[in-house]
Amino acid sequence: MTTAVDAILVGVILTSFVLLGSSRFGSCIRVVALQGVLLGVLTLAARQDEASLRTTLLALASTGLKGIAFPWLLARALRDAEVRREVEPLVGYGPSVLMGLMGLVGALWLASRLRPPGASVLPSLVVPVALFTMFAGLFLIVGRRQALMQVLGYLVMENGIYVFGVGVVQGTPVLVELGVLLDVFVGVFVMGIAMFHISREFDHIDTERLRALKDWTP
Amino acid sequence: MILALLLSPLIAGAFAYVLRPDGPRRMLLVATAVGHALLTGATWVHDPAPAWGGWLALDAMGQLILSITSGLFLACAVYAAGYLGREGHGTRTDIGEGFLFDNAPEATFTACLLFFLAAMTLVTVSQRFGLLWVAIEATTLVSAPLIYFHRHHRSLEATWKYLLICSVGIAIALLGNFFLAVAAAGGGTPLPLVVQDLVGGASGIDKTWLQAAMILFLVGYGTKMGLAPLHTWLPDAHSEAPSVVSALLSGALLNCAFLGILRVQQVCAAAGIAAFGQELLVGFGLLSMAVATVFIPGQSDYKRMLAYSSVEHMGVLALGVGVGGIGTFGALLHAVGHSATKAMLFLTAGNILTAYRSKSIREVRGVLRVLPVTGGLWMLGLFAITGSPPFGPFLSEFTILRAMLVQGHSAVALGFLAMLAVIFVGMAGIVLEMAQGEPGMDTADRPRREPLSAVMPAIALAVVVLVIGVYVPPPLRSALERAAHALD
Amino acid sequence: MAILLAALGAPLLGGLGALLVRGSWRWATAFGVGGVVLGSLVALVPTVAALLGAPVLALSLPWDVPFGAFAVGLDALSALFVLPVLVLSTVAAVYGGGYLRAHHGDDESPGTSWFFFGLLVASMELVLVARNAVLFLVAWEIMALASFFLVTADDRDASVREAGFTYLVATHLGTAFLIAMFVLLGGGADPMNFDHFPHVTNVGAIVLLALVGFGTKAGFMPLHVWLPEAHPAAPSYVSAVMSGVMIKTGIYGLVRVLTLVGPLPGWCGWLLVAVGAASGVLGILSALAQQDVKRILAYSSIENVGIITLALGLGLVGLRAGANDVAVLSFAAAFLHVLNHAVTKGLLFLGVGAVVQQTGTRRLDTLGGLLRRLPRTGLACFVGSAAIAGLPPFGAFASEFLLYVAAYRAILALSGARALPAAATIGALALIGGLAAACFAKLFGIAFLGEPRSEQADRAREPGRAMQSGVVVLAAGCIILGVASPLVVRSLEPVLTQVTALPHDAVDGELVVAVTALSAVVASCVAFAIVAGGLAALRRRLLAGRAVTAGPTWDCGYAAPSPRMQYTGSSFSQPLTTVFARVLRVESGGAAPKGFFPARASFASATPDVAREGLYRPVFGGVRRALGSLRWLQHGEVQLYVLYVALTLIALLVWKIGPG
Amino acid sequence: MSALHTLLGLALAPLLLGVINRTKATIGGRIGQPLLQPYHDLVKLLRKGAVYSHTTTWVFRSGPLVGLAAVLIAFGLLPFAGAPALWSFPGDLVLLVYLLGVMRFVTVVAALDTGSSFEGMGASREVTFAALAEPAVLLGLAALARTTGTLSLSAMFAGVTTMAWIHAAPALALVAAAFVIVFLAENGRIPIDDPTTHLELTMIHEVMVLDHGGPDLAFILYGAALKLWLLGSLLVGVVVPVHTGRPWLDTMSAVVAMFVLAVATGLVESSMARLRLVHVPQLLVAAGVLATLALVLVLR
Repeated sequence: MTTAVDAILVGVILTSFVLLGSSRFGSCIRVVALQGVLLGVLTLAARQDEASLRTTLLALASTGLKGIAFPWLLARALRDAEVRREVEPLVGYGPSVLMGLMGLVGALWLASRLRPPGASVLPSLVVPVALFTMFAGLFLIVGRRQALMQVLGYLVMENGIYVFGVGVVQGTPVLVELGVLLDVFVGVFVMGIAMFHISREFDHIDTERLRALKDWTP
Repeated sequence: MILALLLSPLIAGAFAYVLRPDGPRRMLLVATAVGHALLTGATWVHDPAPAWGGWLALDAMGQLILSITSGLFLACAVYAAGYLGREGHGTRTDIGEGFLFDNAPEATFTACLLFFLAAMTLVTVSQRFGLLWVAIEATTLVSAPLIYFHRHHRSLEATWKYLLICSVGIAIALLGNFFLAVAAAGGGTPLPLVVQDLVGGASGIDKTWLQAAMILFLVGYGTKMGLAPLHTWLPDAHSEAPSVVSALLSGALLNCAFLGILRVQQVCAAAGIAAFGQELLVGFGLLSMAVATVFIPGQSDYKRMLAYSSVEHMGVLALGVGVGGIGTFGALLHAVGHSATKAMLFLTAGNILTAYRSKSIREVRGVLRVLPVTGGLWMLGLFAITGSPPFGPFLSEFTILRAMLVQGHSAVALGFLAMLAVIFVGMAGIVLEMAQGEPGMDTADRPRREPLSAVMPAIALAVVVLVIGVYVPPPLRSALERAAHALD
Repeated sequence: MAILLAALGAPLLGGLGALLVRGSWRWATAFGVGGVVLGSLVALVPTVAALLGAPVLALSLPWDVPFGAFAVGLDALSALFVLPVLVLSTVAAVYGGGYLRAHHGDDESPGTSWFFFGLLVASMELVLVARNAVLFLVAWEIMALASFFLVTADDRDASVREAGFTYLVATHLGTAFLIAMFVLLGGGADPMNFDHFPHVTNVGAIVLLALVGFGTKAGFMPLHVWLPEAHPAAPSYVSAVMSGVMIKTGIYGLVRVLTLVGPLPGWCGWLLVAVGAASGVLGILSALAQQDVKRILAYSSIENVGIITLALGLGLVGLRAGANDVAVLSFAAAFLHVLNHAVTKGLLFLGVGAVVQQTGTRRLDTLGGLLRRLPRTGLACFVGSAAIAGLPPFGAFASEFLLYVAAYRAILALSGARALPAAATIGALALIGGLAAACFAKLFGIAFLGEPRSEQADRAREPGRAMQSGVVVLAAGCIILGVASPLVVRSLEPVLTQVTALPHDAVDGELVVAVTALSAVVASCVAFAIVAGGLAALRRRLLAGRAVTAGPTWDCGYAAPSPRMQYTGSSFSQPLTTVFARVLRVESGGAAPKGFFPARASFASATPDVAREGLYRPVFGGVRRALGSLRWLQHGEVQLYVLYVALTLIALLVWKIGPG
Repeated sequence: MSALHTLLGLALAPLLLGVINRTKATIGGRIGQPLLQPYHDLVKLLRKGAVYSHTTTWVFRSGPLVGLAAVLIAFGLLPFAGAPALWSFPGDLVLLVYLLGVMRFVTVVAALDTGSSFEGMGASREVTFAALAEPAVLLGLAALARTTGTLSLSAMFAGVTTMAWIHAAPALALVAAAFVIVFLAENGRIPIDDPTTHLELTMIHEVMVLDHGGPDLAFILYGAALKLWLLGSLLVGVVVPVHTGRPWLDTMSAVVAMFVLAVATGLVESSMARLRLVHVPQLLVAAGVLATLALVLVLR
């Protein structure tokens, strides 16, 4: 049981590293889709009771959203935006991966500080992976120029949280979880729209040029 | 009754979206606002019954924020009805750079306004943390189109920043929810993540995880509330959104995020680690005031100035709760005073903007002569927002200061006063420069008269500010005390 | 007490009425003036009674604000400061009726001005009777805001806006200090009524905060910067009230707080003496160096506040040293000077205001020969100038005389270092006296005597009857306060007992000394008048039947002397300003005449405020630069904004959770 | 006795001027004017009519009257030869100083009333030096008050005895020195001012009264003489503490001392040159410093 979970978690880590290192939008989107699918599987694997309707429902929803809907949406946005396919990074790929490693170490260290409280047993890897994935997502947002990559980063971050959610939290009723998924969905949707507008407004989705509003002129 | 509060704006919003003719839609907007306000008023008469098995309930804290939101929304709805009428349809030239742009469809705008109200109401009534989170995220999503009402690149940029930064924050807050769940499971049997249950079974909550959760919530909701250094989206969004939206963001939305933080702090207090959250709040408070101190003096855009002043006052709220004791009471009172004042200022700023067609302070002179009422309110707002007697914010800031010195935070008090002083100098310089003197524009293109719908809401808010400055009604006071009591 | 509330309400309602009927000129004025006058008339009797020691009128109503209560009381100390408010506000209101009329004809209604004037008067009275910290602060700030709007009444003028801003900033920062002071003073009291205040330990901090907070309003050096800006900018009837009574609320607050806190540390008296001496000497020196008539008066107000502070400080020293005579005489001098300065400075501002209005200029060096053109106003201003210079037989001399006597008694009573404040008092007071005489000889002599130096000075005429009446009444007041000074001092007994907290008969005994001395002074002055009259009669008899002819002024052989050859104000004060050049920093420049047949030469000199230029400008500039250097934080890069969030999160987690 | 002293002063004051002028003449090797010349001048002036400038107002005309009246009242407060003054009360020293202040004020405004630049110049110098001289007087009197332990001039000067000198010689000496400077400055004598020159630019007191004539000028001259006597007797009161029980002896010694002072003044005037105006303030400040020093000495 836990071995399966751990395996999936390792998969999540790997996908995150791939994202940090990859240089083309297309591949990024595909990797994110893969990560989504992994999470769907995780939802089932991490359950501590036998497969209830709840978990299966959740698994389906998450796979559907994270694995299919978002990638499709983003791919469309990418197509509409007709941008060059390279991810002009603010921080190079090598350094990015390096940062990723540091992030992983930090996540492990921080997780070691957070002893899980008495009763709830949780797979050893869950907390560090969740934190790491979150940091990776944040790093993608900070370290990449295009709005698209930032949406992807946001998704990865969301995934990390989701990992924590399914891995640790059992008590939360399905309604909230679905609400969560829905919100993420709408969030990404709205961001997609915004991205669309940006591309139409500036014929690029390079947020570095979104700098008209500031209180400082060097 | 709670469901009515929730559903009325929701349904009205849906109608507004499909309603074609402008007139009825604006009527619908105002009518809904009135109805909502009346319902909110009714909650003061007798407490509403909890709904959904205690997921939705109205405690003192929620009632306070709900009343602020609802009252503000009423004023803004009236203003918006007139504003939309004056905006009209069709392509217009940008006041800043002179390019052409359209407005978002008015139906969408109105609908989003009403959804916004619904979401904020949900924030105030939801007792369940997950639901609270959903509600706050919802406010972000429905307010984004409001900011992007004027469809040009600056407002788009503002919207993008707002979306991205707030979503990141919200995501962090979600993790906070999960951490809270873990902490709640500390006692063996997992507690449901409902405020009352957590407060009830606080003894069993795991401290470390609760602290971690507090940090995550603080950073997450703090982003939304505009605490420095998480405030960065705020000046852009407030300066680019239509003034009426800025008023709602500053006056209502920030309080909702604040409520989120208060809920967690409530649990922390029950679990006996109130000091932990308070320490962080004091830090964020001082930092926020410092940021305002940096950016208000010498500011060149008066709407940005107001935005930074919001950052400052969010800092004051954080400080008030942070020092605890009577300070919590002061902070809640300050929330009321600040919301009314700031909304009034933004609506006034909107009038100035429409008259002078410029957000640059340098190009606005002699408002008192061009728009007597607006100018008067503008100066009154200055004195109110900077905490001069006899206006509301004075009492609250006085209370907070007193709490600081009584609790022995002399250094904090010193910094508090010093930064307030610098901010006053900065703001007074700007506001007087704008209000007084000889207007640059020639009398020909001065507006003939100030439309009622543009000044009445601001006047009403000004009256509120003045009244709570000289008289805190006993019911309000008791509500404040109950809410403050929940936090220590 | 109801009568006092009525007194507070009348100016307010009058002002509101004026605001409502702002359309009609006559009605607005009627409401505005009527309200103030009515209020003063109502309050006059109870105030005088309270001053003479009638039982304290007190009232305390619940007030639904945190720590608040509507607690007011009229004791002797309050009454002492309320009385001049009543008198001066009435006179100023009547004067203002004429002033506003003449100032901007019918085009602009005076409704707003009257509203704020009523507000100012009411708030001043409320400040003086408030017995609750919150109420006091509210009244204090309303007073500041009302006066601010009165100062900036003519905001089309950039200099007026500048002055208003300076005033606003100064008063607001001062209030911040007061808020902190009251919070410390209030301890845990709720409501924060003055009589609930607990015994405080950190008296030193409280006194310093009060000194700064109230000193900003009163105009202590170097907190005075707003006075020389705001007083010239304000309409004259407002300047009169602000300078005559409003700045005294600062003195009142200081005294009130000193009576509220427990036993004072020894350095308080010394500090007050130092502050007073500095304000007095620097104030009158700066006044001497000015060329704007109203700035001269403003600086002279700083000087007089300095004299009052000097007296208070010496009183504290006396109390501390157990020299009751010194204490009683000093405080008597201080309180007497409060009354005297209110009347005298009010008179001067109203008189000079008439001149400014008639000539349309405030530059002293463009005036001249006005005594022939405004005989009544001129006579009144002569009285005012002689009085403010502290010359007998006018009121101000009585108070300075008392202070001298107190200081000399301290010299006799105390020895060693403890007598140094007294020595300082004598030295400072003597210097101030001489400089004040010089300053006001200049003001009166250059403005009213000689030949007019400009067209508009030549065209000036007496102002309307309302304005004249105000000036004349106050001039009479100066003389009465001088001649009746023994009575006035006698009537200060209750307030002195209250402030010094000495036994009743002790105060009485010490006052007898003052009264006898002052009576002797008055007697001498009467003799003086008689002798002068006799000499006048003698000269009339001598000149009877002899040739009394008129000719040109002796011009030492110059052909065709012109008015521009007269000595100007700046040249008159030049020797003194050069003697004190080190502290005054006079800036002068121009083109000296060159060659055998010099082309037109020029010379100009100005004396900017030392504290403003040397202290505040640099400090404010530095703060602004420091803050400006942090603006890069808001650089507009959304990724980095997200980075802020991430870093904050990580930092907090590592800091708080890391240690485990 | 007091009344007689006052009359003596009123009568002999102009003679002091005569003595000074005569001394200067003698030193200068001239016969000089008769001793009683000042009296002749006064009488002559009192007989004359008056010329008033068009510019002037009542201020100009009341100047001489008020000035003379002020100094007369001050005379009433002046103790002479250890005997009390006509009337006295604690603190009368302040009144005395301020009466002289009144005299100065009215003279100055009268000068300004003429609108002549010369008189304006004189007025400005007069107020400058007076402002600097006043602290010296009042602080010196404070030192005297401390040594004698009283607050009224009469008691003070009765208290300055040989015993007092024995106890507080240095302080009294300093006070005396300060008073000498003040005496010279206030009476417009060399080295501060030159009463005999007629180059207006250099004069202080004389130039202020250029426009006065007839009885007014007489009043002014007489007032100046009285002021000379007044300040002189203050100085003498400190320096010559002859208090034998016998009034006549005291009076005689004091009067003699006054004329010795006059002669001394004459000697100073004929042996020294006028200081440059810019140095006068330094001299007066020095006087103030001396007085302060005296006060500090007696205070410890």
